[in-house]
Amino acid sequence: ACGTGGDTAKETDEAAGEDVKQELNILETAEIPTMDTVMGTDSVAFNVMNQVYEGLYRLDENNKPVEGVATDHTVSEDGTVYTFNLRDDATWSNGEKVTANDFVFAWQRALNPATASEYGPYMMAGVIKNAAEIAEGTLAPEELAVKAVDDTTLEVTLLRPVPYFDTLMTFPTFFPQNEAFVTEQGENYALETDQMIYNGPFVLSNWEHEVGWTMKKSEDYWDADAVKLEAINVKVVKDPATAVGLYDTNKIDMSGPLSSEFVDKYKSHEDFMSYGEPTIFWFKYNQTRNEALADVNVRRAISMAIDKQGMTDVILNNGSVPANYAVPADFVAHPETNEDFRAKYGDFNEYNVEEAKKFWTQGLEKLGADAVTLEILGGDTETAVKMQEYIKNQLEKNLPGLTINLKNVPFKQRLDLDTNMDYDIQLAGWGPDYLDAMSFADLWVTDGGNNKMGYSNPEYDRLIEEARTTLADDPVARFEAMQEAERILLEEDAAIGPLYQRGTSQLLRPHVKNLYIHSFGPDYSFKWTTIEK
Amino acid sequence: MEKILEINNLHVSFDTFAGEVKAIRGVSFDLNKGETLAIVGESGSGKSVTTKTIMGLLPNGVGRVKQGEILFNGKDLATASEKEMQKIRGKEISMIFQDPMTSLNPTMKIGVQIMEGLLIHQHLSKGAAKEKVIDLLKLVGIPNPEARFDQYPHQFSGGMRQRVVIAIALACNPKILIADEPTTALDVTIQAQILELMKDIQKKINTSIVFITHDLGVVANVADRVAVMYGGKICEIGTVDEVFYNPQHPYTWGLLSSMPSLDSSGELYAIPGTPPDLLNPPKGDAFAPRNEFALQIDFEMEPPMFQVSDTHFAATWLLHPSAPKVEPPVEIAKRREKFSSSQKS
Amino acid sequence: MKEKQKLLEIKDLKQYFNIGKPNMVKAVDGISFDIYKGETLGLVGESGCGKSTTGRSIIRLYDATDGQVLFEGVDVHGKKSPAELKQFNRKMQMIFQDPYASLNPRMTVADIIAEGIDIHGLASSKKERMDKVNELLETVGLNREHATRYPHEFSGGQRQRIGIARALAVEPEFIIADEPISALDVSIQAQVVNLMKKLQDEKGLTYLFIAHDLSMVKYISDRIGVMYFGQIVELADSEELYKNPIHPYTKSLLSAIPLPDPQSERTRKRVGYDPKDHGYGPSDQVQLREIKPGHFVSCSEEEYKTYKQLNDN
Amino acid sequence: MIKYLFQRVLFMIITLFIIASATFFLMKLMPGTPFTAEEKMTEQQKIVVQEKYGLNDPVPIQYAKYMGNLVRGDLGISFQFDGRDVTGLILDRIGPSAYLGFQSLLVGTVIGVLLGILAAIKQNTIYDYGSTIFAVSGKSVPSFVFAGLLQYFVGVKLGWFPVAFWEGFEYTVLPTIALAMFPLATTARFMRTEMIEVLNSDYILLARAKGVSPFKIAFKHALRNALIPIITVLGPLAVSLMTGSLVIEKIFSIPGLGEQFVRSITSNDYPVIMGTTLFFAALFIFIVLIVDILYGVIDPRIRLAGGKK
Amino acid sequence: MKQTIENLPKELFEPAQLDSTKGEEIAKPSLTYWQDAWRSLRKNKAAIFGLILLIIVAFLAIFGPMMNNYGFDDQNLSRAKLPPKIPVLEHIGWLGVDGTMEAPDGSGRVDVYEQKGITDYFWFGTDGLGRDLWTRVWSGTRISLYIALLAAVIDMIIGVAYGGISAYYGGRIDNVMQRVIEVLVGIPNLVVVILMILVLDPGILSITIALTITGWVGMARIVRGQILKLKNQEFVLASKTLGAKDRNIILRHLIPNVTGVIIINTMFTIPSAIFFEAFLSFIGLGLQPPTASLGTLIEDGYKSIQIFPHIMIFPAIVISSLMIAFNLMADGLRDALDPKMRD
Ligand SMILES: Nc1ncnc2c1ncn2[C@@H]1O[C@H](COP(=O)(O)OP(=O)(O)OP(=O)(O)O)[C@@H](O)[C@H]1O
Ligand SMILES: Nc1ncnc2c1ncn2[C@@H]1O[C@H](COP(=O)(O)OP(=O)(O)OP(=O)(O)O)[C@@H](O)[C@H]1O
Ligand SMILES: [Mg+2]
Ligand SMILES: [Mg+2]
Repeated sequence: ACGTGGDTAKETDEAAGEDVKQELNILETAEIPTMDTVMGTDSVAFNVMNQVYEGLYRLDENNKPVEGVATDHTVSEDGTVYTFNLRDDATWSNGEKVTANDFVFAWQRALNPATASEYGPYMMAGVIKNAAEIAEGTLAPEELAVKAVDDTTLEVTLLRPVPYFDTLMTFPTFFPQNEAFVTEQGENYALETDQMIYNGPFVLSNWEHEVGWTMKKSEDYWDADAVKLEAINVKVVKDPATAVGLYDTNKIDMSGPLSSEFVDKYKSHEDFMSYGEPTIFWFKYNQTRNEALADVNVRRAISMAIDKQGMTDVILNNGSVPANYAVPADFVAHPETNEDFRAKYGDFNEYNVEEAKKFWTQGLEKLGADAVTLEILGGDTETAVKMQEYIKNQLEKNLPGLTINLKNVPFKQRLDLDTNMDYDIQLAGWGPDYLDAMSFADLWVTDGGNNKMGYSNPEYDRLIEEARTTLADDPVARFEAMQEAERILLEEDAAIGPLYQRGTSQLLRPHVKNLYIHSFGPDYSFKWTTIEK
Repeated sequence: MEKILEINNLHVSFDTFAGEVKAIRGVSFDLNKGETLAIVGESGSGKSVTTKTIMGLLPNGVGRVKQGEILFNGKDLATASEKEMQKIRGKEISMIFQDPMTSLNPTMKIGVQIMEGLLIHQHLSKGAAKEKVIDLLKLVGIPNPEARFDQYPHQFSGGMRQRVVIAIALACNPKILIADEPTTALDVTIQAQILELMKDIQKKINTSIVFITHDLGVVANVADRVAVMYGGKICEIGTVDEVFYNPQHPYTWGLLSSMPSLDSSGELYAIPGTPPDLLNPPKGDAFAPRNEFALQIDFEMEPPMFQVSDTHFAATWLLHPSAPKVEPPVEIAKRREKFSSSQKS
Repeated sequence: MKEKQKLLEIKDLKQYFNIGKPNMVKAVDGISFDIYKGETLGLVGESGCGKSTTGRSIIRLYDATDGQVLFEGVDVHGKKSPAELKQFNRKMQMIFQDPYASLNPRMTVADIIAEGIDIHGLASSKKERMDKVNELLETVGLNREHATRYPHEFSGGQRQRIGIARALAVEPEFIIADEPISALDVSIQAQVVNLMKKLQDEKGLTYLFIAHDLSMVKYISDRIGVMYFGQIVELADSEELYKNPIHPYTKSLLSAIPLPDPQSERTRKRVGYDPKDHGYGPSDQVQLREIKPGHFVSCSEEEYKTYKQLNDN
Repeated sequence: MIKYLFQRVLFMIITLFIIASATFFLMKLMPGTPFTAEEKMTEQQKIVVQEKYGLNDPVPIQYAKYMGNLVRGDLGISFQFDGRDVTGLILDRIGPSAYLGFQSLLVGTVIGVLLGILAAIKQNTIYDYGSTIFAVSGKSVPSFVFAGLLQYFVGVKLGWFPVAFWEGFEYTVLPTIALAMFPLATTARFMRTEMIEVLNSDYILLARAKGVSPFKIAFKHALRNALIPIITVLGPLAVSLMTGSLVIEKIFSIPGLGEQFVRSITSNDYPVIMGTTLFFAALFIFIVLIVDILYGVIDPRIRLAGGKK
Repeated sequence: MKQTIENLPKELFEPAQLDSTKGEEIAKPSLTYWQDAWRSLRKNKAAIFGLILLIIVAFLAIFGPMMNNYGFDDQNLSRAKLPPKIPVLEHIGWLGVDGTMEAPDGSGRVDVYEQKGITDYFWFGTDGLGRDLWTRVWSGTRISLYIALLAAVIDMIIGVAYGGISAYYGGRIDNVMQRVIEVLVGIPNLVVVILMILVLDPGILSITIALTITGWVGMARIVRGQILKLKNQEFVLASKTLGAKDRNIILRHLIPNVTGVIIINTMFTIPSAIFFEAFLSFIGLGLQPPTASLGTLIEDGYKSIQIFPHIMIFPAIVISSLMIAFNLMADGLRDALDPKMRD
């Protein structure tokens, strides 16, 4: 598997010049949970799906949709009917054509309650007509407003205009599935490499569960000429130190995210790279369990009492930056001015111990208490635990009378507690599923699926509802409505306490070119990647 | 008579946490060809240590020969190397231990255990060795030896195991057989069988036997000569008749009179007190504190070996010309009487 | 002969182990005998013939499989209230074989001896308890300084005497001595035997003395029972048994004992014993029969006649 | 023998049954179900899934069903890996764990036994102290630290052995060393004590009296007897090694059972937890049986028909 | 020689007066079992070394955190990850406690204290949150010792009682009790512990309980084995013939005679308890931060061993010292408590 390493490159000049092996060696932190696109929920699955399957569009270097199975599309006047034109040279790896019907089948399947897809309803309900009803079981899947006009024409009717609908098409949940093949495989579909077919730039081979897999260049791919990599070898490595060790011994070309200790070690390494992501971590303040948190002053005090800079620089130390906002920076821009979403309001509830103390005293007065004990629910990973330790220390130091109990639990358990709203403060994070501020903005509507903290502000709800519906074809007003909603959320209500926007640091060999890293959906695209020496 | 083993002024000590245990403090004796020398004495008097020293089997790093020599065929075993001893053990001198229950390896077949010595010392082929083993088993009176060859020790009774141990000791026709309490763990009836067996074999192969026991009855049965040990020393040595019928040392007296004979009645003679502490051996005669015939000098000086006859020696000041005549216990007087009367007749 | 009072009657006592399993052992298989007040009954036999088991069944360490043990006419194995049991425990005591295993190494001599006193509440104060302990120590020839010591500091003979003191503490009438001297050095054996004799004279104790060494048994016992494979094969006065052994096993046993007398040893002939020699048929009733007054031998009807005849001549 | 084995197997089944029941009910005590946590799932879907996995039935019925399937050898289907059956998951993962466990057990015991013998023969010498210190430090360094150090220094810095993965013999070296430390230390310590005891026994003295060389004494006479008590320790040790070490597997990226098991626990994957537990328990009981049989092989005094002891 | 023997003064040949009580005297001073054990333990250099080591560690665990002014949770990110610096010793270069460390880019050693303008001394350095490691290590030692001792005590009580009862009564009771153990052992430790911790709240109490639930089995087995051997010993029979009650026999005769084994086994239990806790931390089921044990400290430091080795080395040294101390003491005690091995 080695051969792309620095040592071998020096062997002879000739060899280095011409015959560079187009093979990429990388790591994943877990086994692929599923290769069934409608069942995928996590980055490992999405990453592989993005290389071996293809949707109507795929993301390019700048996270913009470029042609995939579809060459282009038209949108109706009212913005609710999308008609996609599919290329006719797109084929499945078993030789069959990728047709419009494959999309219809896959999407219906994703919504069929019997499939129990998580992301199907989540991504489609409220977007495509009838999707929500199908997911609830009140309508048959066939009622989905998606139509294969002919083999190469797909017509989608939306519930209301969705400005970012084309970027959604890059998301694996919307990928096509070959009906005949899926039906034939039944329960076994996509469990092993011989139980699936591909339509992407690569095909999956040698899938050894829990060990790794290889993605080989697909000769059947319509754009095979653009694909330079012959193979991508992926190994499952769970320990970050092991990953770095493998990088150091030239076994891999990309280290994967570095933990803070290794950033210290490799900061000055020439292969070191660091980039920001549109993922934000914040405190969710549950307003229903502890009366203290129902008070905005208390929430604001807590939001302002943590030195986030120290946290990102010393503890995270991976390119993360302090966040004083609910919609990430460098994510979406104003449709007209092209200014970043953050430009208008900037930061809310910045770190300020004096102010925090003031709000805290007010809060306590109102409560009529001089001491409050709160529980912070958080993850049990090394970094999470350390961060929570830091936060506890900061809060207890800066807000006299506050006692913090930490509860570090595994991810699943945290979600469980979240669902039951069984926490006071929760350290949670959110990454976008599509390229639109709405991916963040609609989280906090009353009784929203992710709210789960008893937050309710009619004004906020109204703004979001408008942005979703009436303002759908007015991008500017819609954008500004969401900005306003964020202001209400943070400035007026301090409903959540943003902590930081995540960054990633890793080691990547300089000879690996055109490896695209995406800010949402799948993490990487290898379609255009080349090895150059 | 031909001497086969000669021990001169042997001193053996053990280094323990508590200090130096002087287990053997100057032991000298000879062993003649074809004879049986019995060593008797109280528990802890140094009988086993003496024989282990002869075999070079003192525990490593703990026990050591401080002084003295053990001459076997002109060679000093006390200074012989482990390699040299390996050649002598089992071939020239072999040994039988007290407890047949523990002296056989429980996880090895009987046949293999007997054969081992043969393979080491006589370089026989496996087949020849096996035949020899079967002969040996027959010799020690184990019925059906072919079947027994492949059995394990737990399938044997105590008496049979002791026979196996004897077979092991006899495998290479040793010149000296040391038997350390070979029958103490056995029943009287089985003991009698084993004793007879040993005597028979001795007649056949003419080995010399050192027989350790504290049972005077057994001594009377097997021994030609007897050495009595007390506190790491030999206090009396002589032919069996001399020691049994004309004992000189008060410890021997005590020993003989504490055994009830079939017609004794009244109180038995009991040696009072406890054995000496070999960590701090007493000054003078080690037996003195328990000796009702002790003289002042017993607490001052160790008695030398006084010669009683050509073959009879005893280490007691009572034999010194200046010593007062003492009246031995009744039991001893009876013995002397019985002996002299039988001598006369 | 003066009138003797029965202290203990053992009637057809049976003690089996591992009943119902393939490795069942009939350790004691139907034995009957009486023990008279003030006497010493010796019990001899080869290793494993059931001597200890007999003793332990009598004192109720095992629940007898069958049979009766009557102590002063009361069945020891019958149902008893705790109080009765306690009473019984006081009257009957035991001395054990192994002087090393029979004393709890973690207890002081005083506590070991006083255990019975404590259990039966025989002392009303600490001082009285200590006095009793000291008295007992002196009785067995030890001194009061020994009270605070631990067993491992004593020699075998001394330990055995501590064991005797422990048994004496509850003032028993009957003591079972299970090979009390077998593990001791010859020169120490006499100490213990003398002590036991002395105590018997002073306190009128009754002993069941178990051993496999006939010469010592003969010395201490008034009567001797010879056991073989869970059964008594001969029972007689000790003099009588020695002079006139009848059962072939007894003869064999007697002939096997080496005596500390080289002259007699040179002439001694050992007699073997093979139970098959009896040639018992299935119809033969083998049981203890009185050949002479007080001399019982286990034999068949036929043998009985021959024995009797031989004896009368 | 046959009867004895039959009896043992019967007992094994009863024990397994109890363990299965105990784990089943313990599992029911665990908070949450695997699906309440799927944040994006609709209520409707949750019901469907719960129905599919039979989680909506009353507990006694679930129990009966589970036991029924168990008897048929069906351990159910994993929740976290859609559609994979538990038996398959375990079988997939047991290979490396068992291989690694066996290899390290072998290496550990062989070296441990040798060290123990050396220490016993050369009692209270520099060899003895050296082996004691080695054994104690082997137990004192947590295995993850030891594995990490090995990986960094021997794997990365020296480059002698691969840093991670499971692709051939050379890949097994570092994890084996890391894992072997514990059995090594344990056997070395036990061996020393046992060996000293055995070497002081009469039959060893008799063997020496036969003129057997010290080497033969140690290996032919003493070893087998000293092994008997060690076997008892080795049994459970073997199970814990063969069932996989989470730590070692994680560090060396070995697809073993230990890691999968812990993950199944943190993700409430009941069928996998249950299946693996039962598998471990069965393995444990089986190895105990093997150990008992081994006793008989090593020590002729112990006959199986005699039952315990 | 002969000459002198013959010329010995006559008065020496007077019969000596024997003191009949003298024969029964015991020369050795009266020592209790424990005094005697202590005496032989004292002669075992390794065990004494272990004991001293343990005392030092325990002393530092108690007083260490008080020896400077930092609290165990005093965070200060501006002084995070400082290497150790000890006054006086800082001048001995090779000790590496001079506040310098290897620069990550390999450009040689840099004085981090100088770089960050810190004038304080951190004897063991600081961790990723700028907490003083000296204080944390010794506070962690307290927790580890606490966990170990508490677990061992409960383990000892349950294990001893269980094993004792099972062995003494034997028969069916023993059979049932042994089956229970088999089931307990059959369920993997990890499952039990994780379930425990899920049912209870994570933290020191549940760790202790978890340890207790599974840890005593070994002890019970060992005690059972010993008591099976002991219960037919003659001193127990003697007590029975005296009419002692079962409870008294177990408490007064049997248990005291297995104390040696119990103590030794406990000595071995303690290191495993410490490790068990460390293992729980490793899989994320351990203590609640900022409370730290040696295990969690090592686990924390292990991550950065390549760049900041001091974070792991100090707790590792302490934990190894503890292990070595307990093991050496266990060995020494085994020899000391075994009457066979005594003088
Ligand atoms: N390995 C040893 N370490 C220390 N002392 C020892 C050792 N072996 C023997 N001794 C001491 O040497 C002395 C003599 O012991 P030995 O075994 O020779 O006695 P013995 O006469 O054979 O007694 P017994 O009749 O009980 O076998 C005793 O005091 C004993 O304590
Ligand atoms: N608890 C027991 N369980 C099973 N068998 C036993 C038990 N106790 C004794 N036996 C067996 O009963 C038989 C008689 O044993 P017992 O101890 O009474 O013999 P003994 O005559 O006292 O022998 P020794 O002279 O060796 O003391 C022996 O075969 C023995 O193995
Ligand atoms: Mg001896
Ligand atoms: Mg007996």
